[in-house]
Amino acid sequence: MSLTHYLVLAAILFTIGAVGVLVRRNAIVVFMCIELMLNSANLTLVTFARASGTLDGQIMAFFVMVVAAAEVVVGLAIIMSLFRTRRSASVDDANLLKY
Amino acid sequence: MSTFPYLLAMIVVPAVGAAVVAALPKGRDELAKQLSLGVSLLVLVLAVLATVAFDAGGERFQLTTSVAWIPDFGVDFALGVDGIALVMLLLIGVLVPVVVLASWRDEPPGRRSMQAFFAWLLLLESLMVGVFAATDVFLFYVFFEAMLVPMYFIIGSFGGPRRQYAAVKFFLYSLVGGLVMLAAVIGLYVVSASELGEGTFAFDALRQIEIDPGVQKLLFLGFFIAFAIKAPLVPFHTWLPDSGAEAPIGGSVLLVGVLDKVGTFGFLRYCLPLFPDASRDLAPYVLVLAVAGVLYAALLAMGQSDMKRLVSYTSIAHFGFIALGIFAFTTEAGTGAVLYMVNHGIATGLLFLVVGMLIARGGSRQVGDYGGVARQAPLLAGVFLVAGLASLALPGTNSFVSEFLVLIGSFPTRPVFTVLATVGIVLAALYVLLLYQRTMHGPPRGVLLEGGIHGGDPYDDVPPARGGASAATATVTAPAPPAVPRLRVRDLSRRETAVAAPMVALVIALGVYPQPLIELIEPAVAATMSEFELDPDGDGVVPADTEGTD
Amino acid sequence: METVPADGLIAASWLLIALPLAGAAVLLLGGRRTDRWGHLLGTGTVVAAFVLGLLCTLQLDGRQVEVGLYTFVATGSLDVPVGLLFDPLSAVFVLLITGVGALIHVYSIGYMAHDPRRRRFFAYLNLFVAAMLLLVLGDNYVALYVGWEGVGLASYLLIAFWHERPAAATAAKKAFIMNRVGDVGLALAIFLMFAQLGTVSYDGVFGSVGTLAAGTVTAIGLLLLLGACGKSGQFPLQAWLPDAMEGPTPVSALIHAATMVTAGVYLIARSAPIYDETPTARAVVLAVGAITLLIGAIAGCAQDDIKKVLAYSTVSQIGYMFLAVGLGPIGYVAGLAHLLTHGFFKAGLFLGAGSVMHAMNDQVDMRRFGGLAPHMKVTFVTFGLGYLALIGFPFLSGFYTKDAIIEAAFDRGDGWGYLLGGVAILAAGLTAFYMTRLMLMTFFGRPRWEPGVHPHESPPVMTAPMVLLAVGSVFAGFLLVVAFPLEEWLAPVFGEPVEAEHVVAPIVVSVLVTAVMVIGVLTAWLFVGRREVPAAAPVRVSPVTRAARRALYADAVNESLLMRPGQWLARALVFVDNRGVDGAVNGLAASLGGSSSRLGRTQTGFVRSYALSMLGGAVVVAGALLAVTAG
Amino acid sequence: MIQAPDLSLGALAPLLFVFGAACVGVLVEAFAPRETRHPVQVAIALVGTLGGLVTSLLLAGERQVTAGGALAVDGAAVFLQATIAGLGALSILLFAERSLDPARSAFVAAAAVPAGSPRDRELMTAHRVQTEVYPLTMFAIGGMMLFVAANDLLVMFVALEVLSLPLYLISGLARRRRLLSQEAAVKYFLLGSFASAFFLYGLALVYGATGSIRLSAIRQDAAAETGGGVLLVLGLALLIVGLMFKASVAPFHAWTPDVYQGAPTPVTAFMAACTKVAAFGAILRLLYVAFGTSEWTWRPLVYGIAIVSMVVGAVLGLTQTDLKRMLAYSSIAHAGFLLTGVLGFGGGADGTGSGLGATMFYLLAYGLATLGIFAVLTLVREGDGEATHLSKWAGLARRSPLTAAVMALFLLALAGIPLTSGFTGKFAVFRAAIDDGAWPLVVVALLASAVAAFFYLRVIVLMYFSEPAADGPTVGVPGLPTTIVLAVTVAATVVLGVVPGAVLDLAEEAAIFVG
Repeated sequence: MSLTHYLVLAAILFTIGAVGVLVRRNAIVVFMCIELMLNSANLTLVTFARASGTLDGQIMAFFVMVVAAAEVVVGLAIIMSLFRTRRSASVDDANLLKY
Repeated sequence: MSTFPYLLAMIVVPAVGAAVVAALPKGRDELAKQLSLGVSLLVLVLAVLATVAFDAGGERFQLTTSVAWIPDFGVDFALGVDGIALVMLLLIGVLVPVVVLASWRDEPPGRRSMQAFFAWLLLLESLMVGVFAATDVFLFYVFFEAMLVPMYFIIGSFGGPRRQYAAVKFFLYSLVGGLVMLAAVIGLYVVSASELGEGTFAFDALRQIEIDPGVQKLLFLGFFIAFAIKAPLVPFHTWLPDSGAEAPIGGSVLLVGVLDKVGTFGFLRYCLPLFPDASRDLAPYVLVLAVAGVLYAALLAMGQSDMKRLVSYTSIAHFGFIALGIFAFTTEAGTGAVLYMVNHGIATGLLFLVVGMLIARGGSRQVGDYGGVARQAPLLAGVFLVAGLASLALPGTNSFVSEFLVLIGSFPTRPVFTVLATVGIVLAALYVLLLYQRTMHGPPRGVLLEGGIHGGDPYDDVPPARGGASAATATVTAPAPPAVPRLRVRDLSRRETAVAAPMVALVIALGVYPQPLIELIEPAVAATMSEFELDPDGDGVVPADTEGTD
Repeated sequence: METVPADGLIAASWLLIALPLAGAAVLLLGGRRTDRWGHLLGTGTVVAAFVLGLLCTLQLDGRQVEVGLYTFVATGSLDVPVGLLFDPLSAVFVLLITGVGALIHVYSIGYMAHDPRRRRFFAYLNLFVAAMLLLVLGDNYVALYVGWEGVGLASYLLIAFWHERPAAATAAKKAFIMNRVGDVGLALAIFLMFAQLGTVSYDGVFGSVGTLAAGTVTAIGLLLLLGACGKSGQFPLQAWLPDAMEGPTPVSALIHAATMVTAGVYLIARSAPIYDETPTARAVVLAVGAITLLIGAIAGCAQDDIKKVLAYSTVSQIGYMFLAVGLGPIGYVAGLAHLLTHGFFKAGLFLGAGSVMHAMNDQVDMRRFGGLAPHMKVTFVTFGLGYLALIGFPFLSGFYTKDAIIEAAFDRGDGWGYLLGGVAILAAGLTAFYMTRLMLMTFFGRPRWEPGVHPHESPPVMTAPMVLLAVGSVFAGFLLVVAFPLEEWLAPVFGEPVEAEHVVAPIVVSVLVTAVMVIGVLTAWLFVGRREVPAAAPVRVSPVTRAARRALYADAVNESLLMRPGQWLARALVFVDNRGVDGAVNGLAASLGGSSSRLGRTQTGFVRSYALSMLGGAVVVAGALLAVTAG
Repeated sequence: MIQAPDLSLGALAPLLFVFGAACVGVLVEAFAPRETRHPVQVAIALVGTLGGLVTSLLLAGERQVTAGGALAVDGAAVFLQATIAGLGALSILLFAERSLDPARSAFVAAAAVPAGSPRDRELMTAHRVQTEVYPLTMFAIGGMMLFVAANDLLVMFVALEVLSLPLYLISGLARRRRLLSQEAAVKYFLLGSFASAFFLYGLALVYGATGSIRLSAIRQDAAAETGGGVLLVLGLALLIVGLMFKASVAPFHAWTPDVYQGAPTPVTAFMAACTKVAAFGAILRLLYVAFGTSEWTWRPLVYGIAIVSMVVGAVLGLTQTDLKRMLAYSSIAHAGFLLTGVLGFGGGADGTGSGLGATMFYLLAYGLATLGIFAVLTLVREGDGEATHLSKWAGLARRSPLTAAVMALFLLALAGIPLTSGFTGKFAVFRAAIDDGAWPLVVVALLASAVAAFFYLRVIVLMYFSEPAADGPTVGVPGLPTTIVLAVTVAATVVLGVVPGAVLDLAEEAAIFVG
């Protein structure tokens, strides 16, 4: 199967992630969807790396993973603090700030 | 030509004065007043000296000083005056001390201190001088906009009941105009950059470059809209009645006396020389606005019940005359227009001042709250009458000369518009005499009687039609025994007399012997108009006609 | 005939204007300090001016002398000097103004003696004299215009002298406004001259007026006429003059009878070279004069206010003068002669009326007079002489001058001539009627006085001027027409007198006029003299009378055609300006605010909707970029 | 055999300074005793930022690509780094203010304690202060400085995260109104990472299209295949989305008002000033260096975005009643104005148009004014929190004229009234745009700024023309740090308005991209 399939798959994953962000309420899940988007980007990178026969893509993927990990740390911290005050992780509950 | 930088001094002195007055410790109002009076008088002296140093026959711009300011934009801090600007500086020099003296006893709303007022006043004076003295378009623009701030605070902090609304309206109107003009200013700069290699804002340089007509129209509009809002031409005028009515009297005087003249000054100084073709092509439309303003505003003035609003509307009518004089493209009319700017500043200034004195007595701005004042305060009435006659341009007063010049100068090139505008002098007589009769003549009424205020419908106090005839047969021809009013209106105090006297003197003096001013003004105007008078076609009399008739 | 530079006393003729002006300035600025001697100063200046004027006139001997003063306005191609032109025409007017003016000042000393504001009264009178002299002495149309509006101002101030009374204030305003309407015409005429000839001086204009297109000249002529109508209370601008009687009587005598209202005649006579070029305009002048003299005469017949009768009589007499100057060269002198004699007897009549009112506690309603002759002999006699002069009693001044005009009218020869002459004669009859009516109601019959009225003769300071004027009204006509013919004096201005071949023999005209006059007198006696005059004006009267009482509805017309619509328009425009123009701006602001809060709703506070907006944005961006790149 | 990439430490000095300070800060946080931490942390942070400022100033005129071509140390980079470092230093000072809040710090004592819990309430009054905010901020600043110097997309991405993650955290650290603060943090975090996901995917696509992520390489490639492949276009689009989000440009602005309002005011100031600078630095570099060739037609897009942003910001600002929120919308509008400057780059290879310099000057002026105005906001307090509701400001001029005057100055500057820095900036960018023939855009911009002027004016009206309310707010006496900030920003606002020549020169000379 050709590289295009990987790209398409990645695109689909990205889309799923984006849609997930839009439709899911639970902050954790939303966040996971975002991670999914990041990883779809990773997949794309690796694919292209393979295509161009250079390693840059893979290397970048590693960078991205690290960054994603950092993001997880920060994100969970924030979401936890929110959860502990409100006893709920629903992003829809957090809308004191509007208009 | 002297080396002393008069113009710079005239900008710096009041600015410093403002800083000092503002810095004074609280409760030193008296000192603040005296200081402001001193500073403004000093500026007057400087203005006079500058006039002495100015050589009417010499080159266009004199007393010039110039230092590079923002080299990246090719902006210089360049000052210089021609006759047109110089007379405006003189006007400023005269008006500000008068205003200071007139505001001496004002009671600011909400226990504010008058210190701030006088500080803003002096700052305003400094900026106004800058506007007229700038020979660099960017510098002009900066002063043009900065000028809003002090006036904004003067209206907003020290004005009447609806001052907030008026202040914001004033600021936004002017700001919109200013911003549109900013676009044109930048555009002008860009054009100059493409024409001269590197961009400049120097007026003299910009005057030289040939601009493509299409571009000219755009740039012209940019400047024109700003100026048409400043010197309100119908339909950009509605901010003036509010501001003029709500501002403290001193503010109103400077607003219509000087601030708004920046607009007409701009027409003459920037629109015509920089965009001659556009000016020529668009003149008919401008003239329609101008003449419409003359008639429309005069009629509106008749319909006003608020004296300050009424005076504001009369100013709008007068600005129509000025615009007519400028866009008639003849030296006579142009000179008349510039003279008009000065005279209107004095005449309407005086009118505002005396109306203010009346309001200070009656505590109401409604025409209907007054009546028969003349009997109790003949001096006040006399000054009122002089101011009124000046604003209806009676021969012997200063305004006559300018209005006559504008009309006689416009007639050859723009007959239709001139005839229409001439009808305006009847309307002028109407609104002035109506106001005078309702407030000064007749039996004591309104605040003079019950000492209370009642809102007056503009027509509730019109004597019945044919009142003259019928009443004459009925009543006897001797002074009716005057009703004894409970509330007596004082005549002018010594201070108020000191305020009015110089203005009245100017009204008469400039009405009898205007030539010196004219000689000061004419060269600059002639230089501006030369471009237009030279062109062969009868200067679009035909479009004038077509425009005039519709 | 070219002008020569001033020499001798005439070089100082600017003092003629300066003296009264200075008087006015002192009295106005001097304040109460001048109360005690103010009236004396005021009178003194005018007397001095009269003497000076007399001397200058004696030095004149038919020259046209110009007195250059200073440059008023000079810019571009416009050059307006302040200069005086002292020629036979202006000399005549100077004498009339200062002479009658001086007498009336003297009279006012007595008349205004008890008025707390007498000083200001004299100040205004002086101001008027100065302005009027500038009007007749100026050597260019702008100077004339300045004086023109100056006398308008003085008239405004004096009519409104008792401004506590709304009637007076309104009358003053009405006078000023209607004058301003005329002034527009005068101003436009000046603009037209400048635009076409590049000059506004009499010399320049008259010199080159021949080069103009007929249409242009006619336009100038008509515009000048409009100005003249405004100032002289001629149709259609006559309505202000009767109301102007609200002013103190001396004012009515000086301004609204003897001098100011005749300025229109002066203007047309002065502009003779222009009218010589345009028969059309001249014909209109004729028409105006004829119409006005009828209107005035008719209205005069039905008034009960003694001053209004005289006012309408003035309107009608000035109509005669317009008729005369409208006739052209043959009429100028006649018109001016009538102007002068009229100045005498009409001033005399007004002073007499003032004296009567003085005696009757300022009553003006003739129905409350009656039988005054024995009580105030001097007044009766002087008034009577003035009356006879006015109705054209043989060999009194009116007789000479009025006949001259009527003859001139006939001398046109054509049908119009007969028509005009006929009208003039008819009006002469009416004049006789209403004046006789006045005499009978005032001096004869049974007293119908208000209770508590004790008529008494006025003090000498008032009667003296009346006497002098009476003398004038008796002999002036003879002097001006027969003894020292005015036409020779004015020859330098209007050219040598032409001996017109008379269509109708003068003697016939005289007889005719006299006959009509007698008829008028008799009719008056039949209607008024024989029966009792009701103390209140009868209500049930013929429509003719009603129309006459309301001066043929002139006010009603002005009111319904101009005043009401004007007020309505002003109201409407105020609405438009607030709701429309200003409303548009405020509406824009409001709509911005509205859209702001509506857009603000999109800021829901829900993360997911924010994300959606971002995603949408991203899609749009990508799409747009693709589109741009592809296209 | 691998040889180490070239690495000129000199050129990296500013970054090293800041990141070094950040790391030391972490260590201090770990080892220093609590009571000594605050002064020490502040000292370290200041040393770091000021060091960064000084070194970057020393680097002025530097033109080189270093770190194996990953970083471009050029005029623009240095200028923006200096700007960020300077603004950062001022922000640090705002953080360090201790005399305004009764509890001596604007930051929560223990972020981990649930808001509203008993423990939280007792901590609320305790004078305990938390100091991890300083190292976090230093990392953010470092990230920003890296962001503007990044010469390849990966570094840009990493820098983006390095600057964002600390921001997410510190915007949740408010001592008062913690619920709002936490909510702000969550929103900012979720949307922020959402945006960076877009950026990353864009990166991947560009990599795929050009085989490289080095901006210069992309440039050649983009120039080579005229019109660019769909991949490249999509990539660019997504990259733009990611960056515009950070710059809070409409339609990617939705987070801005909420976060500005919820975050602790000093943090808001920091975000509003520095993030804007960093984001626009990156935008400029990406668009000019990678896609600056004339084939690239992103201009119509930016044109449109600019209009949308200006209009949305100006119009939505009209009806705001909360000052911080109002300033958020104002910052959206200003993002639009900045984009007009971005458009004025004359299509030159290295931004020969005056746009680059103008935009950088605008960024500096805007950053200073914004910092200043938020600093004023921290002064006006009611109860223990800040009185950010508009109505509270009525008649402030009578209660404390100086505060009102300073506020008025900043408002006029934001409104772009002449003789203030705001006007000079506006003039510069508008001139650049018109130079490039974008005058219709400028007219829109001017009208938008007229609308915006209305809500700035409204504050002045309230402060000066209204009578003070009975239960008005108290105006705290600023401690030394805030005083310094105010002094500097006021001075800068006036100087940049009256005699901007020198700084304009600086910006013009610095308007160079290498790579």
